[in-house]
Amino acid sequence: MNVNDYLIVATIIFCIGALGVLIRKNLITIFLSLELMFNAANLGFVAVSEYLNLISGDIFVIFIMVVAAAEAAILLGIAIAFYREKGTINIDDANELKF
Amino acid sequence: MSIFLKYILSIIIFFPLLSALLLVFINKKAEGLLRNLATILSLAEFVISLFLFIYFKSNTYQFQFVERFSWIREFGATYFLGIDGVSLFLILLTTLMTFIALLSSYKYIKEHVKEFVILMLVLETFMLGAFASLDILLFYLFWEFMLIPMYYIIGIWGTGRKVYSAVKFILYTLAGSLIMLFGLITIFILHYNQTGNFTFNLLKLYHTNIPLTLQIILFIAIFLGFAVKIPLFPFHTWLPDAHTEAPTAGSVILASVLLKFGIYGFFRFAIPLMPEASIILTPVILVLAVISIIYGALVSIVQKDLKRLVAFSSVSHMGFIVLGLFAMTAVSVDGSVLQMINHGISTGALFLFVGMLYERSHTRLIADFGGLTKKAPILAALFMIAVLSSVGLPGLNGFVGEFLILVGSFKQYTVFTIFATSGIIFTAVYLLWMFQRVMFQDITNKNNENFKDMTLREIITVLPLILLMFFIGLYPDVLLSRINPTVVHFVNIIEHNKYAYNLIKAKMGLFNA
Amino acid sequence: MNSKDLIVWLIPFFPLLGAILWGVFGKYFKNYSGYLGSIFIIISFILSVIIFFIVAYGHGFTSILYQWIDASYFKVNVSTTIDRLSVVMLVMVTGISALVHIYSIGYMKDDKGFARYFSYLNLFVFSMIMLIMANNFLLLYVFWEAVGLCSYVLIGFWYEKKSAVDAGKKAFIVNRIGDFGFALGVMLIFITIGTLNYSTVFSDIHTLPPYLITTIALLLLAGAVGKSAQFPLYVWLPDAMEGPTPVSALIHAATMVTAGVYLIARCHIIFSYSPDASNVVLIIGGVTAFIGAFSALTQFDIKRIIAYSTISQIGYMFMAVGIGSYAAGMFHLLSHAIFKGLLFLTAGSVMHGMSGELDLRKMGGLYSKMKITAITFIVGGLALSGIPPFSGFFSKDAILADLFNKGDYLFWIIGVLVAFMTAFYIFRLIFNVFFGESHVDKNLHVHESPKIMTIPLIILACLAGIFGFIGLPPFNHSIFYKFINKDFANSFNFAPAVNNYPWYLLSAISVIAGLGGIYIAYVFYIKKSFDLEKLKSKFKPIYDLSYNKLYVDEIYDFVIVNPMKNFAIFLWRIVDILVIDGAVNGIAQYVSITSSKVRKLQNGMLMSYIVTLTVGVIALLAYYFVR
Amino acid sequence: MEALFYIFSIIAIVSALMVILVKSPLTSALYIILCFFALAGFYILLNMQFLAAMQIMVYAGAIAVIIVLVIMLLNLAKIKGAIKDFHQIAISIIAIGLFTLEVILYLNAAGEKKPTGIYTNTVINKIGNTQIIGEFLFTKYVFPFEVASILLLVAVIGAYIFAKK
Repeated sequence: MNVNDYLIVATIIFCIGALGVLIRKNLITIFLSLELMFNAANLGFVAVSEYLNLISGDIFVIFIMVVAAAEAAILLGIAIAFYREKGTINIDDANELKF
Repeated sequence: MSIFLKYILSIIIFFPLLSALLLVFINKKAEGLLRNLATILSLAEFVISLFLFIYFKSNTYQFQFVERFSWIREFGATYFLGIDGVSLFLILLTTLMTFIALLSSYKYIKEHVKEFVILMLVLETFMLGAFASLDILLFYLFWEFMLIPMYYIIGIWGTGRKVYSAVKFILYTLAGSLIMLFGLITIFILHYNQTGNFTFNLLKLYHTNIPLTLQIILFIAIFLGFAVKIPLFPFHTWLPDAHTEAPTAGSVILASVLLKFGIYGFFRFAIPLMPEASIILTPVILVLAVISIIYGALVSIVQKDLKRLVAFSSVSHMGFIVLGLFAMTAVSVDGSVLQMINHGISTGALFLFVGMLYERSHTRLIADFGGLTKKAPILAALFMIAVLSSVGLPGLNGFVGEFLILVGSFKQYTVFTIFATSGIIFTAVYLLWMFQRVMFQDITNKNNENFKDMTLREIITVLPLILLMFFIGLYPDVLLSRINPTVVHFVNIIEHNKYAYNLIKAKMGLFNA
Repeated sequence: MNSKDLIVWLIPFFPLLGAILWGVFGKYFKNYSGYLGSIFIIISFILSVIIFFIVAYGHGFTSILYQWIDASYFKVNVSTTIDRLSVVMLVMVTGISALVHIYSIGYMKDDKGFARYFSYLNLFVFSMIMLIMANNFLLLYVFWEAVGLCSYVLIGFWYEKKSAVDAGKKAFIVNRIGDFGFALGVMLIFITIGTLNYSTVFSDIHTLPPYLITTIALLLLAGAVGKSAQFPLYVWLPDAMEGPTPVSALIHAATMVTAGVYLIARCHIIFSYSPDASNVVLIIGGVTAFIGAFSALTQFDIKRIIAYSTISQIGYMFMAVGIGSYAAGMFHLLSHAIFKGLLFLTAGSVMHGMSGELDLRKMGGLYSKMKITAITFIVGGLALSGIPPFSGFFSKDAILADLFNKGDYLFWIIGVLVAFMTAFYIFRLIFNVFFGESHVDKNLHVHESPKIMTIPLIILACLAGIFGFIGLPPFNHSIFYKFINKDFANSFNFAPAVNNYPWYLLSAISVIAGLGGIYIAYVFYIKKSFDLEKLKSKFKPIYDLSYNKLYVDEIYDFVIVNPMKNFAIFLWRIVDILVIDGAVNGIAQYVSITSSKVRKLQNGMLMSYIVTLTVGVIALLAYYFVR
Repeated sequence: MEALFYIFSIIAIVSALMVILVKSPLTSALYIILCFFALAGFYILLNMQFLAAMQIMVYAGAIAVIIVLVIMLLNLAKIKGAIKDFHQIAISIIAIGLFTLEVILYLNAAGEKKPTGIYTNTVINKIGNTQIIGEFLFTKYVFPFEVASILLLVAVIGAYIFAKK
């Protein structure tokens, strides 16, 4: 049960998150998938930090949590605005950013 | 006074910019004030630049009035200014022509006066900066900045397909100068590899050793940048469009100053940086120059639009200048440099006159004119002098430069020179024919029945140019004595390199076969 | 600057001053510009005469005003050379100019452009003086062009007339074609000899290989051919008659057009080193003399007849300088200047009296109405025909005698033939205008010209009568020959005289030819013994050829002008707009088409962006492994 | 210990899968909370109890609750995001599969690295992991800490601006 095992688990969760971002159209679900990716990264940080006998990795996790919290606030704000505008949160309807 | 002289170049460069800043604070509606103030400030600028002429030491090729400050230390970029005999007169030409262009646009520019005068002054700063820079990064910066005001001047105050022309102008020149940038940076890096120092200092970069093959590639790259600006056949098609649609002041500046940057670039950068390559490629460029001369003249003959005609005549005249420069004898280069000034004066004057005709009749088609001499004798007389100066009539300025170019090029490039000389016939054909159809014969267009002669302001606008035409034609020594040391030094460098180049070739056995 | 130099520089100064004054302040001078201008020229004339005597009893000298161009090794001064050749020309030019100026006061009276006219005229005199005095080739070239310019503005003086402006332009451009050669010649001289100063060039020219000397000579000749209206560049001169008649007299008869002869005489050393070039001069002269006379036979415009006569007479001079008889050529130049100036001025007087009519079919019997004009005209005509004791006889016979004695029989025959034709056409003109029945419009009030016009005519007529005696045959022993030939002493390399027939034998032949021409003209036009129309139809091809001036204008239009124009249009329409601009715009279009396709990639769908992003990341990682 | 690791692994991976596979956002949210708990378990296994607590408090407590709140607010529980675009799913699965493969390959290829720090488990246990993190956070990382606080402030204002009508 060395660091590699943790990293493999982190990789799997990260990829599941990425897959979720790619295949889901629901804004909320995509957001949740993003959070999964964040957490996978966190797990990696902590595992490596423990293996290398460092603390910096753990500190990073705390900052990532802060960023995630901020992101959650913004994204949910956007979700509300978007829903109000379109009446849906399907991101295929957010297609105005083109040519 | 000594401090003034020490920083005179900076003062000259940034005075117009400060003037423009001052004008920013003036009410948009006070058009008369804006115009007068801008004109007076540009006149003041010209007067300041005359100090350069007065204090210029004519017996040395060294750069004078040098200023040097660190700018971006990491890249070795410096704020490095200095002028020699060639840039001296180009700077004087710039300040004079800006003044005249502003003076000429009192009636022509009716909208957005404030923006116009500010742009003109800003443009002046950039042009002066580019002429005085001895740091290639600084030069390139000014060189590119120059396009922006010109783009707006053509695009906003132009006529007809003005946006098309403005875009064509900027894309053409930008395409050329980006390729040129590539070349300059390569030289910069080569210099770093050889010496371990980052520097954009032109005088140091002169000593860079560039392998011959790379030199040729780089020369072609930089050549494109300058050739578009000159413009040399076949990169010239932006010029007629830009000239035709630009307002008078824009055309004047474009013809008198902007085109000179191409030649100046060759003189200052391309040839000294890559002497061997320029020697090898000389025949190619001379062919283009001769084609430009004859092609521009022939196409001018059949033009129906006055401005387009003058624009094509520019192509032809600039061909002469390129010929003189690349013949690389002291006499021909002297002639080239002199002819740069002459072309600025003559073609600038021609555009002024075309502008006056346009202001009165709102047309530029030659067929719409005719018989104007009867109504406007002063205009006819002065216009005639400008035309003859452009034709290269002896006694006026154009002749001296043209003849020096031809006589200097004759020995080495006899065939090219003979073809180029035939250009003097065509020049007479198209300019005199144009003049005849515009000014002589009977009035055919009813609109011209009330054609007004020149006003005092207009006479003042062109008079300096007319006087200069006579002055340079009769006493060119004032210019030549200052240009000559620089040119002789330039030619010596080339000769030296030619010698070295021939040695290499002999060693490589290229001549043995 | 000593007094000699001062006098020299004052000669061109006065005309220049006049040109500037009338040019800039013409409005304020009005008619005074004419009188003052004439006085200026007379002053110049007097100064020239002074210089003439200084040189005649002393030596030639050079005088430097200032250094004009100093570009590295190319140095040129504004300086003069005063020698026998130039003083003779100076006196002639200023003298004729003074007379023409005075004449013009009457002729141009009431013209709107009076001051402008005198400004141009003074400018011309200035340029011509400088052309003569120049002491290097560049300065010569400068004023060579300057007189061309004056000719241009003066031919097109009445700028409302399209034909006048066209003629001016044609003159300038045809001259430029010649000058093209001239300029190349000057450059060639500079690069081979290293300087443009006459003295050095002439003393060093023999060091060059012969082919170079010949090339230089031929290039200079090109300039001379253009300026002197010789074959094949003579087409501009007949058209140039659109200008005011005094201008034709001064520029297109007496002074400017003979500059070519002057040039060859000036460069006689170059030409004497190149027999081939001299032969070309001879041939051109012969051909031109014949063509000019032939074309003059059938014209109806009196000025055109005289213009063709000028072409043909300059052909004589070219023949003379072509065989190395420079003194004879110069002599004919001077006497021609006098009698041809006289003919033009009298023609102007006729025009003046006829309110501008030029067609000789609408004249006749004018003798009784304008006696002075008629008599002076006849004097001029006799001089032109080479009838003794008028000046033309002496000068023409000097040339013909040299031609014969040097063995150029073909050209001697041409010369005699031309003399015959000359006498015919000029008396055809005289008989038609002054004698016979009148065809003048009844409403026209024909009158003699005012005194200010007739006095110069009388002076010129007297000159035409007595001038020839300075070249009294045998020419080699005459005053003129002795005076001028000092300058031509080093012209050698020419074939020496093979014959030495006494001059009176040869003269007799040419006089007989001249009298024959007059007689035939008399038979044709006064006695009318032949039906001219019948004769015309019988020799129709030849008549048409002559009447249409050998179709040279049409040929030039067809062979050179139109193809050139079409080529220019082709360059503009096809090469410029279609090919180059097409390529440029094509590239732009290609870019915009491509980008309009590429921009579809940015479809606004978040998902596709993310997929692209992921693929990019994968590719980067894959690259890491592959590396 | 090993058994715990595998249990947490299975819970984490399965719940992560459920997050992206279930149709209802609300269910997704609940599954992700489960996943967060499993990750917290990992942190305890890694001897970082403080982080585990943070994980539960911030993620499971705060963020997940906000999400659920939003879902409720917008009444999204009923909206079922059906997965229809199979083309895209195929590409995505292939891409992610490749990606996973690559990362794992990378992990295998990466060489062994020796521990460099001094904070072994014994040291941490001796001082206490909360104290160590606290010391680091307020000494060495105090500037990022302050920046993070500003970031949060900005986010709050931003969220307000976005959500405002």
